[in-house]
Amino acid sequence: MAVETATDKTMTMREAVGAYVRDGDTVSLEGFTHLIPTAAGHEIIRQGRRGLTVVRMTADIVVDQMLAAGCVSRLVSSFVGNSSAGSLGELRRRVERADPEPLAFEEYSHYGMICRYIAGAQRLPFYPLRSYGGSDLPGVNPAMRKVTSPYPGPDGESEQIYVVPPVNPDVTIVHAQRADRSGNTQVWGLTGVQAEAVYAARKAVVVVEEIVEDEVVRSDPNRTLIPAHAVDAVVVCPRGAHPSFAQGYYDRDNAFYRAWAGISKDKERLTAWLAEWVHGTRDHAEYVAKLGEEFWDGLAVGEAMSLPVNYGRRL
Amino acid sequence: MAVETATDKTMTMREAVGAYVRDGDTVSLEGFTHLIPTAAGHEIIRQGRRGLTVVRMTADIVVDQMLAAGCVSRLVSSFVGNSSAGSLGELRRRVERADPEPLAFEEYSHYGMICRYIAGAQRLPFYPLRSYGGSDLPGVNPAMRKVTSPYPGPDGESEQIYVVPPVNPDVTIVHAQRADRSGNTQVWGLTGVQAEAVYAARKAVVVVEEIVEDEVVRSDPNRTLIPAHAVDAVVVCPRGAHPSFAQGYYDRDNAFYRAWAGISKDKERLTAWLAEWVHGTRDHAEYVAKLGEEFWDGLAVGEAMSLPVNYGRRL
Amino acid sequence: MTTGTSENTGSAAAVTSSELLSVVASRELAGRRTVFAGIGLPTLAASLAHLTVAPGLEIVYESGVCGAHPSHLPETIADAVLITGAEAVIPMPTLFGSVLQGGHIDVGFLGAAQIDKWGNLNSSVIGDWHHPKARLPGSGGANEVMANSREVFVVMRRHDPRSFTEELDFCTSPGPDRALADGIRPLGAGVTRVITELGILAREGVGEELKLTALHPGVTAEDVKAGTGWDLQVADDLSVIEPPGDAELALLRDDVDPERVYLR
Amino acid sequence: MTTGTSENTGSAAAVTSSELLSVVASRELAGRRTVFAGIGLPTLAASLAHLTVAPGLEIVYESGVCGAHPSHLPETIADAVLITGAEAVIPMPTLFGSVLQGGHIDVGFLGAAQIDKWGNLNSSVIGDWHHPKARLPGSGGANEVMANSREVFVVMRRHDPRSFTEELDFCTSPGPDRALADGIRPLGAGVTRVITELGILAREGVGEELKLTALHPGVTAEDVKAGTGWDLQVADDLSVIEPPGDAELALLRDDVDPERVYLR
Repeated sequence: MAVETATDKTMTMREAVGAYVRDGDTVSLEGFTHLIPTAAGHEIIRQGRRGLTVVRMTADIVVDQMLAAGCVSRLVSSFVGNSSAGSLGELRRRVERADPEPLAFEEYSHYGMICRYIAGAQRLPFYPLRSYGGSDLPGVNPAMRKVTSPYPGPDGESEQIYVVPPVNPDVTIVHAQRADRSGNTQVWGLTGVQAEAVYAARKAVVVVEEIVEDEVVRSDPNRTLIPAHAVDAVVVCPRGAHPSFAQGYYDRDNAFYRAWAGISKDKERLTAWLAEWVHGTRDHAEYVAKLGEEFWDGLAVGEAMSLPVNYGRRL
Repeated sequence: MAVETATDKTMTMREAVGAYVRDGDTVSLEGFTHLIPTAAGHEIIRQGRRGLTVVRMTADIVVDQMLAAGCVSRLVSSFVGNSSAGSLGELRRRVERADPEPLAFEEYSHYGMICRYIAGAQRLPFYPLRSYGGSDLPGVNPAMRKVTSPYPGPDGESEQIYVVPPVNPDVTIVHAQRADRSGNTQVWGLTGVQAEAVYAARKAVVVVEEIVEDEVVRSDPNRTLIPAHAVDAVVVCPRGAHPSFAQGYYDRDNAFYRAWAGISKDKERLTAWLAEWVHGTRDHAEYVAKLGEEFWDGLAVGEAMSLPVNYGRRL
Repeated sequence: MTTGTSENTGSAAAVTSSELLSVVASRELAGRRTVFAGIGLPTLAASLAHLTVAPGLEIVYESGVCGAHPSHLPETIADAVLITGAEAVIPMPTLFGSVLQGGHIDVGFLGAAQIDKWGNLNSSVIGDWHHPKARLPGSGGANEVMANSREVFVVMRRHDPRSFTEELDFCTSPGPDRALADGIRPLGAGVTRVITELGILAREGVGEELKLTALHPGVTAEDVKAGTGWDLQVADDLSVIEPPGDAELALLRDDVDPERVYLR
Repeated sequence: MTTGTSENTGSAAAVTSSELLSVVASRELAGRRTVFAGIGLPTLAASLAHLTVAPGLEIVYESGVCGAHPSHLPETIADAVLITGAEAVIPMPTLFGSVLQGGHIDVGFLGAAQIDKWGNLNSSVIGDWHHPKARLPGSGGANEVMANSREVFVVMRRHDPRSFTEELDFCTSPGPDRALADGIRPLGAGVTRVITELGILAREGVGEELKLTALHPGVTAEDVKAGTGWDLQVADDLSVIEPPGDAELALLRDDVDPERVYLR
């Protein structure tokens, strides 16, 4: 019936960051431990963006790198640590000593961040959640407010609940395993809050391990976490989530996570690292090549294929 | 590492309805056009439950049948029609003429119902939605109320929004393609609001086309829409969604939808239909057998298999 | 395209009501990107627009299907053929929350039992809600489609004063004027086009009544006013609707609905 | 099980702090069905409990993994080995909204930099939030785990007055007493067990302070009071904790963490 007229939204990372990330923008980078859009963060550093507000649940290595490169003036996050592998050196210098400059920090909890994305995606003025009662967080984050329920609580009395406001990033960037050229994006393994972060954004860039033919995506439409209508650009960038992982593609580089505590603690080492690995590479392909095939062999994963399901065909 | 100690929650439909549906209960039956738990509705009729509050977005044939059988005193719904194939005769008699008895009806919209399930699942006192402004629905449904946002709107003024209250059914019954014995339930094709309806409920019964081995479910954990911890009973009931369909298993019986307008319009025909097809069959297996193999051949579907994805294996 | 009317042109001689409404509705979708459509005329109109005036058009179905590529014409919004081969099938909370309420729908298609001059719709009851003469299906997703689409097209098979009424028996899906009066800020314009066998009524947004803007050949403004239960405004630049052309009809009949599931 | 202490029994001679804490925590999970646990000691404790006192126990991970069957001991809550072969991997909104806030978690495990007598926790800052001496990672999901689990277990590696403090520098994750004072109705009991190398502090719910209820062999109540920054209440029926037994240690060392990823 319908003729194929899908729009090709593929572009290079340089083009995507050039087109969709501007100085002063609010930029969401999502991916909960899995599929962290590191390569996109590196390209933002290469292009020298300034004054960004970064929104990210787990502000980890890529955020520390963007902070060190001077891209970020405000951070909205619920966890500012290097996973369980130590501290983020630059972040701590910025927050504890305003060194080399202050960092505005809006602190949330994980679910608070999730609810902000949901509210943003669903165009809601606020989202209620059963967190924060008695916490000191609302005292340092005036965006956490209370609403009285119009229904009586279990005890018949009126009931209060905290709410958080929507977040609507200028652009959300996520990493995924695969997409078609028009942006139908398939993710498996941990899916985090990526779909909500994309729907909340004015523009969305999806970075993928690979572009696949339409038939691959359409063989399993339930696997499409982000439909094409929510996507503005598709960037092919294999291994773009390193040092995090891409389920079924490559494993997590735990050694790098552990190393980051030391690198980031020493500003000179950190600066040298950025010079060598980010400014010193033209793009992520060079970064990948510089790490070398032997390195990547160490993160290779074997096969554990899903069993197919039948979507059925009218006879 | 962990030893296998999964609980076997399988039981017959008779046992499940006997154990989890009591007179006067609030029962949610979900499945949006796809995977409608018809066989469960029929067993509720067979067991002669009375005074139920039925919660279902699209109150369609199975609800009309339960109404006609005298099981239901209150209906909470957002669409009371026989798909696009005509009217629900019994429902209209109950609502328009209190014949043979009145039916309490709480009218919502689809998203209002969805939000009630979400609020119920998430233990929220209310859920906000951008519906109902200026509608006559709040005038006949006092559960639709307004809340003032604690944040200024786009124009700087305070902003109001409608909210709906949570629904927490005593039991939710859904139909699905497959589950393991402990209740990890996999659904593909239209997934509707089933997961939220299950999480909102005090007890949950999952009816499936087939029980599969643990390895099948675990080969694709993202396909598990409802985890075992939310499920109390698993009932194997092939073709239990007829006349609706199960993607990849059998097609929709459109002829029966069209026939229902005529059957239900005539109370005698309707009573005869129930006597023959529900009271006259011991269980759904008999109903299926009575329809006959030739009939089922007409609803058979061909193969359209999903392409597998790699979840990866540590080398 | 032909220039004749549906009454007197060769290939168009057999133009059915469904074909006429589908073709006219399809033209109104020019340049739109996303349409939220039910099965039947809206699907026909959107599919035809996809082949003609809106090649990038995506139909989003209330069931959660995006980018369907059905092997057969679907009989319901949840037809299995819509799912197999689709680009995405999303859960209903995402569909209604993020896609529709999130503001991703350009045009929503709705039907109704009654419409008033502000484009408010009734699909709940005829008569009093508490003791209805006729209980209709109700909102379904109509209330949300109205509240959250940029604009709404209504296709009405009947154009008579009972359907086009001064006062709705019940307002299921209010346009933005009623929403504002209730203190709720609407997203979109509400109903902007009403397409019937007599012509097209249109309005652009808040504060505007539906106005007769176009007539099918052979229909007069007086005919439409007689079929409308309120004192209908008529546009100064009232135009005549081009009848369905050969190319449009060929696509509709041969490509969109060859089995004539809806083109009865 | 042995009856000796960790100091003087053969197999237990080499009992490490991690082993001690894991074994003691595992016993407290008897009869629980669902535990929300991070990687490290909580995973060890839950995995051991699964093999001993709580055979039906399910570990739910903050990353969205339910019913994991990992081929190797996971190094993070999002380790790829947790996903492959799991029973379910659910989106974070479902995990936090429906599973955790929905009330499906019996026991949440939390760590913290500081804890006070009511079981309120600080994981945000040492010093003033606006000018912190040390910026810590923050809540992550801790605030939600505290607010929504039926009860919370805390494993603290250090038992000293800086960590067990009269007054938190900042309250990231408040127990139900603070929630109630803020007008918010809590779901669960808050912290009910604090497990350290000195012993176990316990409270049952609202209005109760943490009280010393059990000691490791060789530790006195005075030792614990000296390590606690508030005037610690001591239970009348203070008991002595059974040291890790041979069976427990064997399971922990051979089955749960044979590669000694966490049993350093």
